[in-house]
Amino acid sequence: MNPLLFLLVIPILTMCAIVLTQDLKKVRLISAAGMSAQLLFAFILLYWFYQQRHAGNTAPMLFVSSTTWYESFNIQLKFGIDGISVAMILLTSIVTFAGVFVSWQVDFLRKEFFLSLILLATGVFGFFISLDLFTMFLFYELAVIPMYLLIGVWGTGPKVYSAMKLTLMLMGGSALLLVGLLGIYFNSAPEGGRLTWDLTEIAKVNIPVSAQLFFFPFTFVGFGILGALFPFHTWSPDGHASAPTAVSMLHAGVLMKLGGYGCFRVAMYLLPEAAHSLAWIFIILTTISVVYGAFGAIWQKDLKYINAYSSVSHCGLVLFALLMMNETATTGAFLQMISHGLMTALFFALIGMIYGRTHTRMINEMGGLMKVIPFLSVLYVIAGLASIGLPGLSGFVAEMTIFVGAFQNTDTFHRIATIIVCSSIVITAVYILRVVAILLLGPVRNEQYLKLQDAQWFERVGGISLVVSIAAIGLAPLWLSNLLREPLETILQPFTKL
Amino acid sequence: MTWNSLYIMRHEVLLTILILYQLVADISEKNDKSRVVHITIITFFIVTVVGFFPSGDANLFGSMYISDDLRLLLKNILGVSTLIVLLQASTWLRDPQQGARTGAFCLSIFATLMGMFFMISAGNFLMVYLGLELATIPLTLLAAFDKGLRRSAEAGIKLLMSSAVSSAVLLFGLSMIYGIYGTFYFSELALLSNSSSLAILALTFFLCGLGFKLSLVPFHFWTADVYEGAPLAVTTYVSVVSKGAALFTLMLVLYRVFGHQSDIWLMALYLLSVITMVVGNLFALRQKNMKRFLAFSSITQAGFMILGFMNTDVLGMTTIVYFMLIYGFSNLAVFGVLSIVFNATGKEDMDYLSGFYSTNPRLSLIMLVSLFSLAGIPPVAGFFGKFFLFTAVASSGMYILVLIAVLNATLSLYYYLLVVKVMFINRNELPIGRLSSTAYEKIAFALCLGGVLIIGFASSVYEYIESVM
Amino acid sequence: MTGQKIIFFMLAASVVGFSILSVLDRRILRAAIYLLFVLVAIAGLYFMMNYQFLAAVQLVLYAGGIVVLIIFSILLTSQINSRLDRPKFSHLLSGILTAFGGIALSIITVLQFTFKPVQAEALDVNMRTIGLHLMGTGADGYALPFEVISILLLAALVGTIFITRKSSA
Amino acid sequence: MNLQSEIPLHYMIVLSTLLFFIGLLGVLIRRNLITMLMGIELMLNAVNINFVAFNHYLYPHRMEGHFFALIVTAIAAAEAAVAIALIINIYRRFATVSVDDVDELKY
Amino acid sequence: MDFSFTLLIILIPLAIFCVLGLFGSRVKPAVAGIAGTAGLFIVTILSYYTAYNYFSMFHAEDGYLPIKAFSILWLTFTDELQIHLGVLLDPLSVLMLVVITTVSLMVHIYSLGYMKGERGFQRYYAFLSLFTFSMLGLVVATNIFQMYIFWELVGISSYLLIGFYYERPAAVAASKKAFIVTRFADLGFLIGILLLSFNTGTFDFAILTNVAGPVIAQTTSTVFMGLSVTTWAMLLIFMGGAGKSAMFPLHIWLPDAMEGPTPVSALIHAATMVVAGVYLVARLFPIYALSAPDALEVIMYLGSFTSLFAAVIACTQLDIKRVLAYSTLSQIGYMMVALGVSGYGGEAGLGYMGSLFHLFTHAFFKALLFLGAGSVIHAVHSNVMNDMGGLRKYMPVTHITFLIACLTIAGIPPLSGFFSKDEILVAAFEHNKIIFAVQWLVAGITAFYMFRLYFNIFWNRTPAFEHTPHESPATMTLPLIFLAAASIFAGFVPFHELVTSDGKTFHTGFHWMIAIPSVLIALAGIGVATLLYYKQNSKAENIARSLKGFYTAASRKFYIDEGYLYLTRNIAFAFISRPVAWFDRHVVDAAMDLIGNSTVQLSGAIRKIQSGHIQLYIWFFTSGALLLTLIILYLN
Repeated sequence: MNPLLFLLVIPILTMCAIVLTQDLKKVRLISAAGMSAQLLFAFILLYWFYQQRHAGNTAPMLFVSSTTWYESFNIQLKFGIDGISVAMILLTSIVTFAGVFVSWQVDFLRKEFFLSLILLATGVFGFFISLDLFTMFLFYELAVIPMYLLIGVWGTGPKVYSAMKLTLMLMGGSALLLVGLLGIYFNSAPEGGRLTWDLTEIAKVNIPVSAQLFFFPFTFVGFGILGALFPFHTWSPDGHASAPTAVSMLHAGVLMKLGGYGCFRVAMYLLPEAAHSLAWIFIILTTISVVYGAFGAIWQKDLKYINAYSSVSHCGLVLFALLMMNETATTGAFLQMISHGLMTALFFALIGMIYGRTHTRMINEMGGLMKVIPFLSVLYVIAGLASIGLPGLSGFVAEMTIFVGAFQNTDTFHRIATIIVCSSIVITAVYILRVVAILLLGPVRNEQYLKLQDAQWFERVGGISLVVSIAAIGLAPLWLSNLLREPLETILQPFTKL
Repeated sequence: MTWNSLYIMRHEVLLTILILYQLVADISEKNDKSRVVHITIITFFIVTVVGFFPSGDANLFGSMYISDDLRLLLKNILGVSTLIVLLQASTWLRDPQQGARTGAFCLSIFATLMGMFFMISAGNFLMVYLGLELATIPLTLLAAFDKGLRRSAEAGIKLLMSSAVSSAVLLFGLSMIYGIYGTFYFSELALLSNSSSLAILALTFFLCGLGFKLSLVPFHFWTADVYEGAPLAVTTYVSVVSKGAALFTLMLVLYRVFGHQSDIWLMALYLLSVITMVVGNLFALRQKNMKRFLAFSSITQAGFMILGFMNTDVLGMTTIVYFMLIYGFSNLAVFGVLSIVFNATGKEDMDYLSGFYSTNPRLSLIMLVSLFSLAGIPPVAGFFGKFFLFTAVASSGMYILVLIAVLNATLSLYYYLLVVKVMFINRNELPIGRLSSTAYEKIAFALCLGGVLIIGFASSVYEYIESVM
Repeated sequence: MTGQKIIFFMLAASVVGFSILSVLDRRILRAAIYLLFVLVAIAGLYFMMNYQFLAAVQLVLYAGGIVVLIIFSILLTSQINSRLDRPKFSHLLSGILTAFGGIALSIITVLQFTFKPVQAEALDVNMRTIGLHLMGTGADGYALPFEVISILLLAALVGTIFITRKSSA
Repeated sequence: MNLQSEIPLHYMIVLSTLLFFIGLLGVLIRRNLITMLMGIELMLNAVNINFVAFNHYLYPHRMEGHFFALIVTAIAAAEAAVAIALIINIYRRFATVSVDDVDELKY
Repeated sequence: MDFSFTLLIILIPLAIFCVLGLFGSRVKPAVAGIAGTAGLFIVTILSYYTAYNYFSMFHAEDGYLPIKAFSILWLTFTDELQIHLGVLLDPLSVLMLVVITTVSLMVHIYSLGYMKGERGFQRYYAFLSLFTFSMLGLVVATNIFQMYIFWELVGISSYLLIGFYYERPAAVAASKKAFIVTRFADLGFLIGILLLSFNTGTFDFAILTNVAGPVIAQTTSTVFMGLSVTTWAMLLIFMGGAGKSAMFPLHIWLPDAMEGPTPVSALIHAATMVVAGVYLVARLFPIYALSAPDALEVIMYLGSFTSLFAAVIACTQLDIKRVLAYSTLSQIGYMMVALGVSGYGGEAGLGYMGSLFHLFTHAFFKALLFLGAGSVIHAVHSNVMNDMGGLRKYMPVTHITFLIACLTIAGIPPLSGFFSKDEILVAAFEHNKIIFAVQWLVAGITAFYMFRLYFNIFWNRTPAFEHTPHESPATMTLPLIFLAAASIFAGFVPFHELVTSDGKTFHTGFHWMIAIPSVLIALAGIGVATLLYYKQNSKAENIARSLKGFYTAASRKFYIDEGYLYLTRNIAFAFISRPVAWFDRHVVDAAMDLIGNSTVQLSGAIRKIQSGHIQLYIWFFTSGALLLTLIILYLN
């Protein structure tokens, strides 16, 4: 059987185990075990992947297996991975792993919590490995929907409102997406032959441009909403603010990446001409969201809002890079996805831990935490530096790749957009340092914080696993960037033609 | 008339026997009805099973009665749904101070079911009309079955009056059809074609008549009131079985008889589906009474169902039946939970469900799954049903309609999630106590959940439906 | 102006007139009586088209059955010659609009259409052919509907009894 | 004697149409359940006229319209019976048969 | 010979940083300090060894060639644009190695005493090592992108060190300011790099600065707003340099940076990091000189203005560290001017040589000044002149060394400062008389404010100390002595044979015509200072009062900070960020909510249709049917 299926089997088995187990103590152990296994397997997969490549297997997709599911619609259970998917899978497994540990202390309906958390992860894994649009869409929605319960039940603040808003906006997105997908499906055989949902097959045919122009906006915006595309990003601040820690982590860290990944894999890959001729609209939008998100973050008081807006900014950068449509920028986009995934997961984890101690997220109510909880504070600073783009941490690599890539487009429009986007590094520095200064440095604002105790072991595990991966990417980015770059040559073929 | 033809008509014949049994039982068993209920359910179970035996195509009574695999399938879908309804109603039926009702209830149920069977395997508009009336008139009585309650009586009269008018309109249409074509036999009509304005008028009136049963907007007004007023079992029955029968009949007539006039009804159904989805959603948005809520939700679903007609080919029919099947299971599951709650507390308001999960995790999970199925959320079957419907629409290039439909699906998700919210998120210091369910109800749930969870993944189901088209 | 024409117009006039009366008259019992006249007139029309059997059924079932039923129920539910309150104007207006709209629509469409009679010689309608058809199971046989109606009547009967029976509960 | 020459089919159809919508008018404007029922009966009769007329004028070689009318009559009877039952039921619960008062289920 | 061992010079500090950063809190402070110092000692030895070997490898006549001691691929952007991390050895980088390691070592030793007992001693040493690592990595960069990488690292470590006392709000604010200002400059740097690399297709210095190479040879065709793209690129890159080197108008962060521990100021904000800008320009000098002369002009004027501007401010400051900070600005101004006036190759490259020569000497004497000031502060626990005076009795060593430093910076022969400044003035004189005049004047002002400082600390009135100040421990005085020696003798290094614009040595004579006036004005400055500040008197106040407005303006640093503050707080925050936040909540988000709410409202509105009247239902049914029929008929 296809090794990729383990990525689905392991979580499912874990869920079964959770359902079957009786005492709540075991639940988190089981999920931790399961997710560790998943993480381990992700690395094994990476190893196998390299093995195959070195063995000279130059097929665009590896581990491809396809079984027909719905004969009459030609729907297949087709799985396969290339470098990009592998990287994404790694990211997902790391974040999930950390997420489980961070939510160690959830005790209200613990079973259900971990179940839905892992269900969400399953959806994401499925999305990343599936090569069939239908299956992809299925997993996509599967990943989105547990969010409602996770936020609604375990959230804080105006959770019901946020959960509903998030779910509806994302589902609205997938509504647009569905139209786009159907359009692609019914144009997948322009000169006769069998219609197909198969990504790789559709990529071979060239869909009539008129159809592309009609369906590209649907598809791109559909995914873009999940990628926090301006002006459809407003679910993100509220959603994140209300979500429980692990959920924010998974959502910002992984789920929002589905958006970018889909924009690239489906919208741009299958509809290149339209992408090329409509890109300018979305470049404007993404440029706006990069700067806009950063400026929005400056004014916020709530840690989670700050982070949500910075996510808007960073994810905007991802989409922007994708729209640059060259190898370097695209590599940068995926680097940024991964980097932002880890970074923002770390941020949310820390925010959760801090909130768990101080019971507030308002930065101006806190201060001088560095003295009280040095471990968490240091991690926070590291996360901040990563998002500022300090060399040696992942953010720098990603941003630089994007900027260099974006600079390859010589016309004035792209140049101006690029320079505007570059300026975000300063704004980012402003709001990050502002937070660090107010939150961590300075004198301790509130005496009763003096007896807060620092991170516990599970928090350390969660935090360190993320920091290590951030640093690993930042220090030795070459392997990752090559991993991401290697499939792009073929994928970007149509764009180089244009 | 040979034994074989009796075998071919086994659904109806066996139902007749059951009906007669009810008469006898009603007289013999005076006070304790539970035995009757047991026997009825078991025998009906057998009838349903027997219904699945294969039997080839056949035209009886001078092709006034048609039977083929497709019609068999449709009948069986209805049969199973009815069985589930009975299983769920068993508690309510056996409850002693309602003693007298059992016989009449079952008899009317079977009569209506028989009417629906005739609608489905009709080879002649006369039979369609007869079946329709047979499926409607006892239903009005059923709606008024809670004799103690004003609202039940009101539901009955409302249903009767409006359905009488609707059938009159339908008849008017039929009479015109007769005037134009000179026959009621499908076999002959299928060959004839006429695009005069009178033909359009006739066809539209006929559509409206069936649209009433299907509760399409603007023919839907009775729905909410009847759902609310009627006893829960009856509501379940109306929302699934009789809706299904109407849908199937409409499908058979349109595809098999007026197939070559598709451009007429295509337009009509396009408009109807759009307005139905939108209005149904808007009304459902604020309902607090679960029965009314489900009424409007079922209206919306009806709007989705007739999306399938946008494809005038096998794809269309298949998706329609497939969706109806899934909708049936999901809706039945929801009603099952409600009936348990209702039997225990007599409450139908959404708010009474708040904190339901804390006391009845199983039931609320069943509810959750089936609501998601209604909303079309993966991995449950509803997702597949909706997706394929949209595919059918898209296949004829009506992407705008797809967009409208999908946005409506999203909107509908909103109020389904409201219920989920009430059950899972709302805190409640004194929620409904722990509820137990009888063996019958367990079986019913098993059937429903099996349907909801499996149908989607087992593509063979879809392919079987496709094969019998 | 032959006799048939005269008779037809008389019948038609009475059908329309009495029906309007029965719809508009606010004394309910009279309305019922007008209804009876309408039904009888319609039976007359059947006679004209020499469907004697149908006419007979019409007289017996409708005039004899239903109208009586209705009158009974009227007597049950309200005093004789109690005047009904006049309909709300808005209802009246909307109703009349709809009715006339419908009339206009249907009549126009009908008149646009040219009916083509078949060129086959008519079979003469006598009790024998009726009986044969009614019991026939082949083409043009109505045995099945006949049976189904019986079921319908049975169901209606039982249900009606159940509903109207003074409930013990 | 042949009716066709004397009275064209359209007369019949127009008559029935008028009757049908008059009946509908009755259903729509009368405030009394029983009179509504009467309206419905009128509508059904109108339809019957159609069937019979078509049968007699256009398709005299078969008797479909005739039998359809027959069956409609029978069903009308059943319907009427049930309606009366329900009306009486209403009368018991609401102590009235006026439509305006039977509107507890709404919104 | 094989220079790959030079890799250790970079790796050892990194290792120390990692060890101290991770496990520092576990060990005793002293251990951490010793470890750091020891490690750096090795590094220093190594760099001296490197320098010796490198310079002895070639014959001065036929010039020095760059050696790529080490290089690995770090990241690939495009096929030609790749980042390598490596070690490039040429006179410039070797020189910087020596300077940095020396000063850094001194600071390490000095801090053992100065920071004794401070909370977070280990953290301090970890950060010091981090800084040393990044600074060394910066100077040995083989390509401009590696330079950028370490450039950022230097910035962050400076941020960390300035904010070392993170519980002191002032320190926090200062560190934030420093980082953001330099970050803003780096934006220019980055865009400049992007432009340059895109046009030239490489990051590598070897190719970029190859005089015969394509980069310089290619006449940049594309012109944007009157300047060639290369010029733009170089200007933008210089923006980065200006940020780090605190050139006007990006200088505002440097005085505030004095909030950090004094040794840090000595290391980062006097000797090493702030000259990174100079180093950058020197590194890319061929391009500036040959394909972007306009940019060089800009650099010259900017440098000159900064030096004057800073010198004037320096005269008015009371905080001794701030005085030194402004003097640093002014001195860096000198270096920039020197680069600006220089040409490429041979005699023309005199300015270049002078600039680096001054960088070299300045490193020593400015470090010395800071460390001396540190020792003073250590003694009196205050930065303000008014709390000082007459300290010569209490702390002789500090006094002597400080005096030497003052003389050096004032440019009194035969101290090193004299020589380096002389070269610069000569070069300026040959290139542009006005600039020369300005720099000559600045020399005088420099002498004046330095001795103002000197007298105010060590002479003048003796205030009442709460406890009598005493000489600092040996760990602090030894570095002082060493640096004093260095600043005395550094002038005799035959610089023109070592570090020149084209790597070839050239012969420079001694210019009496420049030297004498410069010495004279220096003496004049000293004289004035003596008059005013030797003994306590009111002359200074009188003079200050006589030019009131100017004086206050100068003492308030010409209100530059206020301007920036206004710009950021009131423009960037209030006029952009806040509206954005508002817009997002009340327009974009509100729009989304509006959709939802209006739907719910609508549903509420139409619910009434379901009025409960059968006849209404029937009416809807029939009229609906008729309407539908009409529509269909119409559509057909």
